[in-house]
Amino acid sequence: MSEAIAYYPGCSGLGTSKEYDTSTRAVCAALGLSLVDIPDWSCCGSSPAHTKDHVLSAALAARNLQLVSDMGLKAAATPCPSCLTNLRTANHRCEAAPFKAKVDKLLDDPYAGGVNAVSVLQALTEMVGLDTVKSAVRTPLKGLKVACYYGCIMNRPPELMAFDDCENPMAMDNILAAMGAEVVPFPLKVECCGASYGIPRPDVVAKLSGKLLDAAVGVGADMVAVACPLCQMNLDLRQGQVNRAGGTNFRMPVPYFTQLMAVALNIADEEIGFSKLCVDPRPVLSKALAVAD
Amino acid sequence: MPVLTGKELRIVGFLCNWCSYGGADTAGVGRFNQPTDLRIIRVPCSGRIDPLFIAKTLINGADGVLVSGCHPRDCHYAEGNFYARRRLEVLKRFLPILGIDPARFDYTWVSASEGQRWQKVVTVFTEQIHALGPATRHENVSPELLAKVASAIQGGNRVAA
Amino acid sequence: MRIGVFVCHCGSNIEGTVDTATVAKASLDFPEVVYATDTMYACSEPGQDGIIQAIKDKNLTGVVVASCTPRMHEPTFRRAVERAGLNRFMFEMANIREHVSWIGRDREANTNKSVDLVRIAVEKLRRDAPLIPSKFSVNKRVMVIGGGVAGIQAALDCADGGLEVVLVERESSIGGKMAKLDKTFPTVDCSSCILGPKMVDVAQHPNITLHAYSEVDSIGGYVGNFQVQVKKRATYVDWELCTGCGACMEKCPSKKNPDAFNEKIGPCTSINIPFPQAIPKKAVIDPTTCRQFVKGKCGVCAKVCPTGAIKYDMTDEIVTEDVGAIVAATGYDLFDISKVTEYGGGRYPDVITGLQYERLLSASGPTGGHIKRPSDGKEPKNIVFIQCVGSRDKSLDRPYCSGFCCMYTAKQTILTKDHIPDSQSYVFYMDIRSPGKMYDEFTRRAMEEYGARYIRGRVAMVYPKGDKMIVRGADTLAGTQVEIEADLVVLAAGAEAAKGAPQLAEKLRISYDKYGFFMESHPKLKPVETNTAGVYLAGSCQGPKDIPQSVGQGSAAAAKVLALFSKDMLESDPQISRVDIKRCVGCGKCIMTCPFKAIKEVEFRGQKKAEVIETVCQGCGICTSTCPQGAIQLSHFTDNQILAEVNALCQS
Amino acid sequence: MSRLDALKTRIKEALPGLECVIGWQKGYDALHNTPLFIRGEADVDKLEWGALNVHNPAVYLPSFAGKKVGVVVKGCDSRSVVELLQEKLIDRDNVVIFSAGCDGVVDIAKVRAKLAAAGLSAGNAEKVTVDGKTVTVTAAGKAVSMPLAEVAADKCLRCQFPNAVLADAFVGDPAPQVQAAPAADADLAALDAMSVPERMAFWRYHMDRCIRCYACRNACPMCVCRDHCIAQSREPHWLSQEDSVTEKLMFQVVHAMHLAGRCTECGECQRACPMDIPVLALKKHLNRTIHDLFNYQAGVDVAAIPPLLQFKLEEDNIKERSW
Repeated sequence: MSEAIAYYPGCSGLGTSKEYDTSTRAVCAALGLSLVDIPDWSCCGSSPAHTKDHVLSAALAARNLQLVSDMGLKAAATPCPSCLTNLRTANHRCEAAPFKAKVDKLLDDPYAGGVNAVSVLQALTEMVGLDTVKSAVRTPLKGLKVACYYGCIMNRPPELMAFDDCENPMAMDNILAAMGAEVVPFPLKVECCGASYGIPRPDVVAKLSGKLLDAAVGVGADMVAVACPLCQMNLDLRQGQVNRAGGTNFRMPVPYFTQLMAVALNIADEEIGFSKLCVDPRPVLSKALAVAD
Repeated sequence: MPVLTGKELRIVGFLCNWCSYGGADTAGVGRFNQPTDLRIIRVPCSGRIDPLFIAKTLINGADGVLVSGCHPRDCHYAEGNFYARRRLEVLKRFLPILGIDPARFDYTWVSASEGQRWQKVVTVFTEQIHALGPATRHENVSPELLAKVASAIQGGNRVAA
Repeated sequence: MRIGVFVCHCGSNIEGTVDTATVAKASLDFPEVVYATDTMYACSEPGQDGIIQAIKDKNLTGVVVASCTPRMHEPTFRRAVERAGLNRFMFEMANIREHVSWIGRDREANTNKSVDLVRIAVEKLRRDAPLIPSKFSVNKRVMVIGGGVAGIQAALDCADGGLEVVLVERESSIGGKMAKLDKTFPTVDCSSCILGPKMVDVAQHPNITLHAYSEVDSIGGYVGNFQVQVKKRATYVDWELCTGCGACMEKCPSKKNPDAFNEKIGPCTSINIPFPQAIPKKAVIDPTTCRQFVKGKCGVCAKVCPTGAIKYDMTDEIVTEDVGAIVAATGYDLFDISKVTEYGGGRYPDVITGLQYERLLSASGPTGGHIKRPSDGKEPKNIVFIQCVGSRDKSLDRPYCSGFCCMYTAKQTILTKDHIPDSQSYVFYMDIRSPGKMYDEFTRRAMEEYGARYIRGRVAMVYPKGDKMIVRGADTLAGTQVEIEADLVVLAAGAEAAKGAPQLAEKLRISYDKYGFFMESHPKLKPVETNTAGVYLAGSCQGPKDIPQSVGQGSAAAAKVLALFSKDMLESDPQISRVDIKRCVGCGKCIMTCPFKAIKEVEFRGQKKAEVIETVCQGCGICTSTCPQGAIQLSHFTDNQILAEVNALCQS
Repeated sequence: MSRLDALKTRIKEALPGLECVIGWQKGYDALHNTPLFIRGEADVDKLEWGALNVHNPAVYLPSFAGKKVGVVVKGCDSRSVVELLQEKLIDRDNVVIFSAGCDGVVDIAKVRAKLAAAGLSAGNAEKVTVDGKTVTVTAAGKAVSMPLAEVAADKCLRCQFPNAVLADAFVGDPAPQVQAAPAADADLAALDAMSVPERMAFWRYHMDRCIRCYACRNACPMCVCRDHCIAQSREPHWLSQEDSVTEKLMFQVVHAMHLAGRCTECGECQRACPMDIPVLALKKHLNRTIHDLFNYQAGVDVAAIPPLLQFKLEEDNIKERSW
């Protein structure tokens, strides 16, 4: 299998979520999904652009989509749900000709349209498929209880994202189950973690992320698998703040789902990048896998 | 009474009694405003509509013809609209070869409950006909165009090779 | 022909935007029009008298009335011209209300359009011919499809009126949804206590034949003479022999099947009688779970049956019933709550539907009338009711109100308090819809006497936490978010059209709306009639209804059937096709396309010709538009009439 | 044995059981063959076979309904027979079909043009010989040779069925399949290339010339209404007798629509037209539409149901407008 898709790591993929990026690349390579880097890609605009100006935001996203078009590809995958939202929103808004005209005015190279943006999760589900994933497993994640946390924007708004159920998504659950993990039903899988309120209102994040961690403990999860750099940061990096604010004592590892996949696929440690996480999953992981043996 | 010059065009509707005529009634009961051009001829079933009625209407100078019946599978007579769909589609594709813009004819399905859909259909179709403007009859082809086409027809009066 | 034209003001309905006097005056220019006038209300008694008088005074031979839609008053005016001595088909209408005055404000354009519509009507009338209906006999048997409370009422009323009734029920017992209810609002009387006797009456009535566990396979014929093929599904139990003793159910080793009668919150055996009061009280084997069918061996029920009624080799059977009228009373089904993923229905056992809760309340239900939640059998203390799940929700394509949920939820909060005095009910609602005698008072009682806490707002999410269900929603009156820790969540699942309703509608040749509910003939004036003669509606198949409405419709449909059957002969609609035998070349294209097999081939002087079977022809006119030489013409809608209408509009 | 002799032999064998056998004979001049009705053995020797047999003899079959007759057909004519059988206008038991491979027939108008180019009048044609691929016409003592391909009827240039699709007695070797020539559909291509208003002018021009003789209808084997054609009836009254472009065009539309899904493109309507009006183009256009929509071709399968007399619940190729 050698399907190719353009790869848009997003800015965080080069920084705070480097391990998401490296594990994604390694996992896709192992599963025969060819990720092609987009030359000279730029920031999607992130939250600041679309809170300020929809045209500007769409232009920043559309520039990248046009670069994909120039590569002769029809789709791009991104690990980051926020980038995905911007790319898909730009596509949607550009369906209206007057809007697109304004966007094109800001671009040197007008967007020709027709480039689809998907999440890495969707690409793995639809382009690789569960059967391939299952047959590629080397070290099954047997005995590991994982709560899959999708974040609030991965599947929303459903008309725009057009993938999986927006209230009870199952794509990540299915993939990690295929990897041999025991996926626990996690009722808050699309609840908000507090998102970018970490800076202006850390109390809000402490409360919301605390609720998620509490629920994960409640359903007996060993760890919470995530698919979003910002969710990961709130649940992992701010776990100390959560504990201080709520008087709790969580020690919940929060790896990216691609990192857990990489473990099951026997990918090298430096590409998995567990060392970059605050709560190290490795002790829990080795314990769970050892018990299972 | 002639068409109100400059205001209306001649649009003829053929509606089945059970669904679309009822849908037009429902639109009336709901006071859904519509353009006034359309004149409705009521027939029992869209299957009663011989496509030649439409051809005759258009050749005789109507600016537009709209046919509406029950949605497929909902025909009061079970099958009439299925036959109609085939015949009307054939006619729609035949019109341009006669020199009649196929956009002057449309067919659709509106149920007796779909007053709002009827309003939309009438409004959109009427706008479409107004965009096309008054139809030319074969009798009234401009002498210039007639001369041009006639001169292109060569060799025993057959179609120009 | 001497034509009179009457242009109706309809009070100000038409006159408000149409200059009727001008329309009348313009009509005088049309060929053969000798009299034209405007009139205040053409359909009123003085209006009709005026038409009759004019026919006599002016020797009119044809009449055009320009007023409302012919779907409304064509029969009225046809009777009027008939009273004046004309054939009723020497009459045409111009619809200048629904198609003119009500859809535009431009008086000039409306007046002009009205004149055009009168012109069309005049041109059609000039080619009308007197038509004489022929008479045909009526088979005075009626079929009622669906044995819920509406169908039961219709069947009993028809049977009491002396008609033979064939009642067809899809399930193995009649009773429908009402049989599943514990109590009924607003009286809180026991559902099976009031329905049970009616069910027994059905079983014992000498005029009623009941086909339970049966479905309508196909329907042929027409009013007065329908032929209905009923498929009696295989029960694998000979009902002639079965006494309903229940010995088989006691011994059946396959006991863990989801019980459909208990809305799948309790188990049942593979051979089963759904509930103690079932009519008929006969057992049915479910071959998808029965070990004899699944594994090929077991045979316990055959061994224990004292009458030897078990027949594993039974097959479906088709019986034909000839009837003169059909009442459709096929009821409703519930919206699938698992489609609302944020509430977790179908995923979390303690999120259930109102009807499931009804089974928990019922003494004949799976918990014996003790409220025990499905997950762990504990008695719930905090119960949250969520309204409008699959109702009034455009995003789920269910924009309509299901009507009865507000009331049954109020009833359930009252019953909950009765069962568990230290319980607390919460109701998340959008509006409380309680129009009906003693209905609003009943909801007040739920709140004021039984302490149900009503919270106006939608629920965003339901999720489990420990052994509780967290219900998070908005209280829009307080303007806050609320979270309630519930032990049980009850969703008021909306009503939707019964499964298979559109397919049945197609067999009945009646219309249905986009949600699958059957269309009545007129939303106000003909609520139980359909546009197909001899087919009537009762109950929720037409749209969600509560019990009194359904019963009322059952009786109403029965009255319509009795009125239809009060005559020994019916008049056939003479608007049918007729063959001009000289023009017919016998190609048979009309025979091929007729949906009713109403045209047959006959020999005429050694040549093949088509002939219309008068009573079978429904008047669609497909044959007329199929025949190339125009040899078969639909009376009252002939080629010449439609061509005249076209010419009236197109001659410049 | 030549195809003609073989045909004669078979017809002679069958003749005693037949009311008549329809074929072709030499006509009023060397260039024209005309229909032949063989009623006795003496008539058999009048039969002709070859490029001058332009008429479609199937047109006469319905008038013999109820009697057992034979008919000699070319491949194209046989499709009309199939169509008549399919519509139950003739009885399979009452018709015996004789046929042989056909190498194409001439279009007299094209021959006339060739002769005119050589300074000769078709009226003076004395002798016509067809030798393989060449037609030689002698007029006023002068022989003019022309390739058959250049004077063949348009339908022969795109012939799909040089051999009968249905025959009881097929004699001789089958004729080879024809490679469709690009010129075969020039009439449609030319109309396609016009704008819609130009097409209106086109028909206006031609209908102005129409003399309303109904030769097109009378030559059409599928015009089975005959005396009851709605063009002349009052009940129903589709057309007035007014000599207007509109009424004449409407008649052509009636003819074409009545043939939708039935026309085998035998071309008799156009061949019969004394004014050389290209009326076949309308039917060809409809046939193309019918083929695109329903993947159907008339006159090849007796058991087929014509597309406009049936339907599918979901049509494959009809994309309705959404409003």
